[in-house]
Amino acid sequence: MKNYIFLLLLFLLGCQEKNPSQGPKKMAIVVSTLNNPWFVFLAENAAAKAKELGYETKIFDSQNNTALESDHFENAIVSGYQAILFNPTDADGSVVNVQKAKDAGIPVFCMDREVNSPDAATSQILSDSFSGSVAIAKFFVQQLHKKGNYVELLGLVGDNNTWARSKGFHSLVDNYPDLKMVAQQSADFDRNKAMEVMESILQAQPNIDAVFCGNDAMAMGAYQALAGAGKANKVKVFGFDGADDVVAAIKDGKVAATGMQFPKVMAQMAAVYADEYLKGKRDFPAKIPVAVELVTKDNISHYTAFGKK
Amino acid sequence: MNLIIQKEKLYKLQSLIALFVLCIIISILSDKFLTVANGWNVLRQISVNICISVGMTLVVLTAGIDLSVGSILALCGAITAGLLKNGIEIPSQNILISFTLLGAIIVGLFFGGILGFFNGWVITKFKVPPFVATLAMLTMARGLTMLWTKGFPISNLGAKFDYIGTGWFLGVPVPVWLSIFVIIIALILTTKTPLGRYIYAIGGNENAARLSGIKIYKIKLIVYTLAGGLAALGGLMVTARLDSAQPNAGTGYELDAIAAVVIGGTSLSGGRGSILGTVLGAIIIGVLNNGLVLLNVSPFWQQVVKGMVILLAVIIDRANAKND
Amino acid sequence: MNLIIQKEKLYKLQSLIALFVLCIIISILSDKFLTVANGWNVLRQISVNICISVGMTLVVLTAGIDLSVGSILALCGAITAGLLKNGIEIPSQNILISFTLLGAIIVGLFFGGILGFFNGWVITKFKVPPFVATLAMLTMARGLTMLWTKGFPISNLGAKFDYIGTGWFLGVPVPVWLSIFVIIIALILTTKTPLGRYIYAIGGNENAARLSGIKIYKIKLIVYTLAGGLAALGGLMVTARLDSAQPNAGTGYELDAIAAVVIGGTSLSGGRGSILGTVLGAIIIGVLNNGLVLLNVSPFWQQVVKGMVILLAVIIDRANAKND
Amino acid sequence: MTLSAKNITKRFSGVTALDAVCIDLQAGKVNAIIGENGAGKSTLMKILSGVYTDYEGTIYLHDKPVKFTNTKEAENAGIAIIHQELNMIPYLSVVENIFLGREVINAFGLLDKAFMLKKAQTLLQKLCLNIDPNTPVRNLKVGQQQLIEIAKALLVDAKVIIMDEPTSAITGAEVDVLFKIIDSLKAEGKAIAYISHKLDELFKIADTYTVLRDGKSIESGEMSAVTRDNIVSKMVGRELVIIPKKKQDNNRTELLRVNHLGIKHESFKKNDLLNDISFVLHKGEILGIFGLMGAGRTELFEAIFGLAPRKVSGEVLMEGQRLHIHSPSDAVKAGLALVSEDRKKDGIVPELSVKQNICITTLPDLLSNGVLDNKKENNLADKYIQELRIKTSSSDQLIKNLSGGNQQKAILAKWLATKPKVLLLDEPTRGIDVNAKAEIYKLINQLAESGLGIIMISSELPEIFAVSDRVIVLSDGKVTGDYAINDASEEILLKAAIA
Ligand SMILES: Nc1ncnc2c1ncn2[C@@H]1O[C@H](COP(=O)(O)OP(=O)(O)OP(=O)(O)O)[C@@H](O)[C@H]1O
Ligand SMILES: Nc1ncnc2c1ncn2[C@@H]1O[C@H](COP(=O)(O)OP(=O)(O)OP(=O)(O)O)[C@@H](O)[C@H]1O
Ligand SMILES: O[C@@H]1[C@H](O)[C@H](O)CO[C@H]1O
Ligand SMILES: [Mg+2]
Ligand SMILES: [Mg+2]
Repeated sequence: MKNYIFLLLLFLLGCQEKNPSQGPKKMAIVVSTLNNPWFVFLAENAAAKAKELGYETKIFDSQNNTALESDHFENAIVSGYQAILFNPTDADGSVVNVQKAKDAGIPVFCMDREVNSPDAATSQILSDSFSGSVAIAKFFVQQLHKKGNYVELLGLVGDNNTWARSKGFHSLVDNYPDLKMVAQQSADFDRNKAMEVMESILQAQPNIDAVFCGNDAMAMGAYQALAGAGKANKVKVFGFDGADDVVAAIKDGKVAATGMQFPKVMAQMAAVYADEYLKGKRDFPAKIPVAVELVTKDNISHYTAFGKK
Repeated sequence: MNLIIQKEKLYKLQSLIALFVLCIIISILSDKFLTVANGWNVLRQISVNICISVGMTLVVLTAGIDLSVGSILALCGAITAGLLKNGIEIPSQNILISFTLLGAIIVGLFFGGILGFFNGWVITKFKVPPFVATLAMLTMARGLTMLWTKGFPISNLGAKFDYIGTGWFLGVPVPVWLSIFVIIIALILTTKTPLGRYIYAIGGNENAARLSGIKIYKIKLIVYTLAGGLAALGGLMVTARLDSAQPNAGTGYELDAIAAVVIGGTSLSGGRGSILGTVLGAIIIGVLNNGLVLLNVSPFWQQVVKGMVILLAVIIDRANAKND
Repeated sequence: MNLIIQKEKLYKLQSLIALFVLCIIISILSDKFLTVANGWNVLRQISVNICISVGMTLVVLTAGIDLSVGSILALCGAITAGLLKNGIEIPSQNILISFTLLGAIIVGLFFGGILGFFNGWVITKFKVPPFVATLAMLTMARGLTMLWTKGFPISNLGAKFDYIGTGWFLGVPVPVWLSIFVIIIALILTTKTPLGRYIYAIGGNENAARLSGIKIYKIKLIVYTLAGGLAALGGLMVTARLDSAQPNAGTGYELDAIAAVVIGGTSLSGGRGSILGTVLGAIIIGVLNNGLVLLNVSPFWQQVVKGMVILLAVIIDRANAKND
Repeated sequence: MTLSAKNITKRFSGVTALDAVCIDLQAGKVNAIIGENGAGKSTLMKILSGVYTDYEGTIYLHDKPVKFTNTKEAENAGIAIIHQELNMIPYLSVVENIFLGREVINAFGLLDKAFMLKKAQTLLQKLCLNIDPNTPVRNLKVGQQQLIEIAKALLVDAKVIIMDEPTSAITGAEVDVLFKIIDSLKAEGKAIAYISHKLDELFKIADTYTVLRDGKSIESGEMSAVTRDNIVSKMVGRELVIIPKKKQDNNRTELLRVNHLGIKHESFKKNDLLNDISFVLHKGEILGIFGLMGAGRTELFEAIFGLAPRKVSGEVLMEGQRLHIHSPSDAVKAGLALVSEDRKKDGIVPELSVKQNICITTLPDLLSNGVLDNKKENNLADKYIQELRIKTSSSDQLIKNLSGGNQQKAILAKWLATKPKVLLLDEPTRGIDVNAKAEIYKLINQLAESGLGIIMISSELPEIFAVSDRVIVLSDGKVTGDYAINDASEEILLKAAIA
């Protein structure tokens, strides 16, 4: 036993501060999850841009867990990253993490999602999910001629984008009493789950006119369930994201509309800002909203997956 | 199936009571439940879980567990989809190997078997507890899936392939045929072959089985390989249904499979249980998921209700098991 | 700690070897690893897992398992946060009960104990296998969390509360103090009290323990209650650290906790293992997570490497275990 | 020589279980392997049958050296073994257990269940075992399971058959059946190694003997050339002191009274497991309970000890007070102690040390300042290790590493530590060597003298006569005899047992 205690002491004593070595310039990219292609795309674009600007990069996957995100921030701070390009897991839960970086003198640039703090982040480049959903809702109302039965598929119920989108949508649609939501279920942003849930909903609600989905993966799943039930032509599907599957589906008239987000734009902007910051610039706009654009069959020719052509 | 003789095992089918109660309650609350269309719907939806759960049953009967099935499902689905869509490129040689449908499917299934075999190898060779060995595989296979797909889905795999997931044959959905096939093979294996007998024996008393000259490591290798292969089959079915291999497919499926196994009366300490019980367990879970959506239970309440029903199903099952 | 006498259990600490190898490799590859700041990082990061894993160790020693710890963590964190922030409103009476810091904390911890007690009750009273009972609780507690939070985080809980997660006391982070406290209590409990001995006895041979006059159900109730309470403590720490209760906090934590327990040499079939082993297991996992980040391993590869290292750690551990 | 083993040495961590042991087994002969608990008998047999593969020395089979790497190889070479410990798969049926590892398959590679069933029925008939071959073995009594173990060994066409305490759980008629079978095996020219602590059996069945002591082979010879006392002194290495039974006084006060105790069988078609059992146990009295296998003796204990609470009728009184026992912990509190019949299943906690097993019943008494006091634990354990002469390398040794007999003593110790008023012993000397047996008898007598009431189930008549003051006979769940020991004879008891 004595040996073990000795070794343990050795380990603890070994923890001595070494001089922070003057290594290469490094940027950390912390994203809420990589378990979803949208965020992979965001992270990779941020990394690519940073690399182009001469930085070493590393992508941290928070796995939708603010506590793990917290670990990542601590580890990033300790290992000498000069800036953090950040896709927060949660608007509130991520504040302390950003604050921690700020206190350590490391600038944080938020991408896509915001943190609820006016000054913790150096700048926030945000996808406006709420307004985007309002835009989709407008089109939705118009397509259904203010009347009909619809289904809503929510994302992960503990996720703030889920609610930003749902609230944006309902803020408009709920003003039309003849638009009736006959089922509201969660499909966890997941294509397979969306298909299975939709299949079951179709048994209970054979007469629906539209499905509003919190993201495009769910929109594709819902579409497949409808197609399997022979109802694809009758029921309009609305998504959110602008993923390649859905862009193609809109072209083919399978999906009615999606809210196009611009992950590449946001990621690149964040990387450029961070670079400028490190070169001495200090005045950045606290918030830069990046509009979510309504994409339908009419304007699809201007768009490609996750962005404009 | 000479079940009449196997009275001993029949009492496991007590979960039938739970299933009936469930069905009656749901059909009182919703007139859409007891329809042919919904019946197929439920059966098609559970077919993936049945494939996985059957493999899981074999593993659990040996007193093991396999947490890696969900990840193996994702990886193998992605492998088949990738091969089908892009083949393998060897850039240095400027060669592109493309795959036929059958070729890609076989490679996918084979890979599932390999991963399962690796589980079994680690468990038998290094005496790593199955929980840990397959937990490690859960992580590794998920990582490999991400590496193979680069985090993006592989879609548009062609109607022929999609037939596995969406087709109908003789009025029955193809995935249902596949799961029936899996069930029958597994039934024969567990009740009619020495291998099946050994699986029960190992779970019942590994020491005694060893002393009877049974090659424990061999049986376990086979069982984990089968579990891996069946997870891969599940992966093909999911991928074909969605016409897309999702990198995060199958997340959490291991828990659904284990739930089916246990609700079906198979003991997690091994040696006791049956394939038919597991099938019943999977049906109970499927009916429950379906019912909650049919009744439009709010997503918040769904989890609470689901947990309670699983608990009740098992309590009813245990209360009715005369033996024990 | 009279560990010297307990030679029997020493061989479990073989995982120290795995830990050392790991530390040496990482510190060769990264000069950031062996720094004071990083040391505190690692310790603070594992403190939640330590709380949960200690409870899990007790459960596993009785040959049980607790899959619900992650959900209980989330629910109890949310309960304390909610009470602290909003109190309880009884609209019909137009009453608002508000809570003091201590009150809210006690209610949160108490609730964790209650949920754990419920697990134990279902397991002992209805003979539901622990895997199923706690799987059901995993689902139910998550649902209750969603209902309580309505899916939204509860934030801005005040500096006093946050001290539990972010404060320093005598140069050591508060969560580290808390986990040290938990470890010491658990060490005393397992090695120095009848309760601890009974826990081992039940896991080793439940029949023999019952015949020896041990009240199995009582011990199990206590153990699951403790596991629930410790998960709640973990929940307070996570919530305080983030100044925010996240509805989906703790997802998957049960697997990390079980991994720590098993890497630490505790047998999942019960009766064998130790708290110190678990602590080592948790440190190994923490160091690994930290190291993978410091070494700039890409996130996809991280999962692959993590799986492999867990496997290797357990293999080294098993190879060195002289007994057995 | 069919089989001969030369200079076999086997070490476990710390223990040399076998030290250059030699043994010969001849065709058509039964060789008795004799030795105290822990002498190394089972270890040697496990080496011969391929269970342990890492040992020194050489085994010759038909004069050719062999080295088995697993049990299958040994079996294929013609060596069958009945292990001392039961090796059953509890949830598999009797047939399935008998054919485990040697299943018969048909042309399609599927199990030929009909054939196996028929074959199993023949075997069971041969063993006079009247049970349904499709019953799961966990529903069988220990004794019946032991017969199944014998059936397993008979299934193999072996040249060498090793029987490690095949009769530890069976009695009378079953033993006679076994001996008949052994006779016919001998006639077929098989070589048989036979281990038993029931010395009388050895004189009936064995041709030659080999004595092991402390892992060494002490002597071999013809059985006809030795007497019981010779053998015992060779085993023990010294003369055995037989303790004369103390005559007890007559002013007896009532301790335990059992009134109209009954247990209903779960399926109402069958007879009650126990039916209207009444008796009285006095202070300082040793009450023997005799009966054939399945007579309901174990059930009686279970009913008293709170192990079958819901189905029990009748009442139990301790010192005139009615007891309300719903669980073993109630029973322990009431001053009862039960040494159960299956020590592996119900007795030991294998992963705990000898000390921890001994102390498990009295932990609340071993505290100082609210925590367990190591010194107190050590004192308690050491006291009983000495008193009962438990053979263990230290009190910290895991109990699973002890020989069966020593495990039994440790279990006895854990109950004595509770200072019970009434001690229930279910086959307390099963698998225990003569010397240890004598010690246990002495102990039982001492305990009785100190005022304890003792009820002892035994299937061995000599044991009943050696210790009891009074004997009750059970048959089919009913009391069929109640005698003072001086009024009883073997004939009377056996007659009552089959009544
Ligand atoms: N796995 C093991 N590890 C350590 N020691 C062991 C092990 N198995 C047996 N021993 C020791 O080896 C010795 C011989 O044991 P064995 O079981 O062969 O005795 P035995 O003669 O069969 O006794 P019994 O009559 O009680 O069955 C004993 O001292 C025992 O404690
Ligand atoms: N688990 C069981 N299932 C069905 N019947 C049982 C079970 N256990 C015991 N029995 C029956 O109960 C009766 C009494 O059994 P009990 O164990 O009391 O006998 P016993 O006299 O102690 O015999 P033994 O000497 O073998 O221990 C027997 O007829 C037996 O077949
Ligand atoms: O924008 C992203 C994607 O739409 C994803 O599908 C769900 O989470 C959102 O934050
Ligand atoms: Mg022996
Ligand atoms: Mg008995």
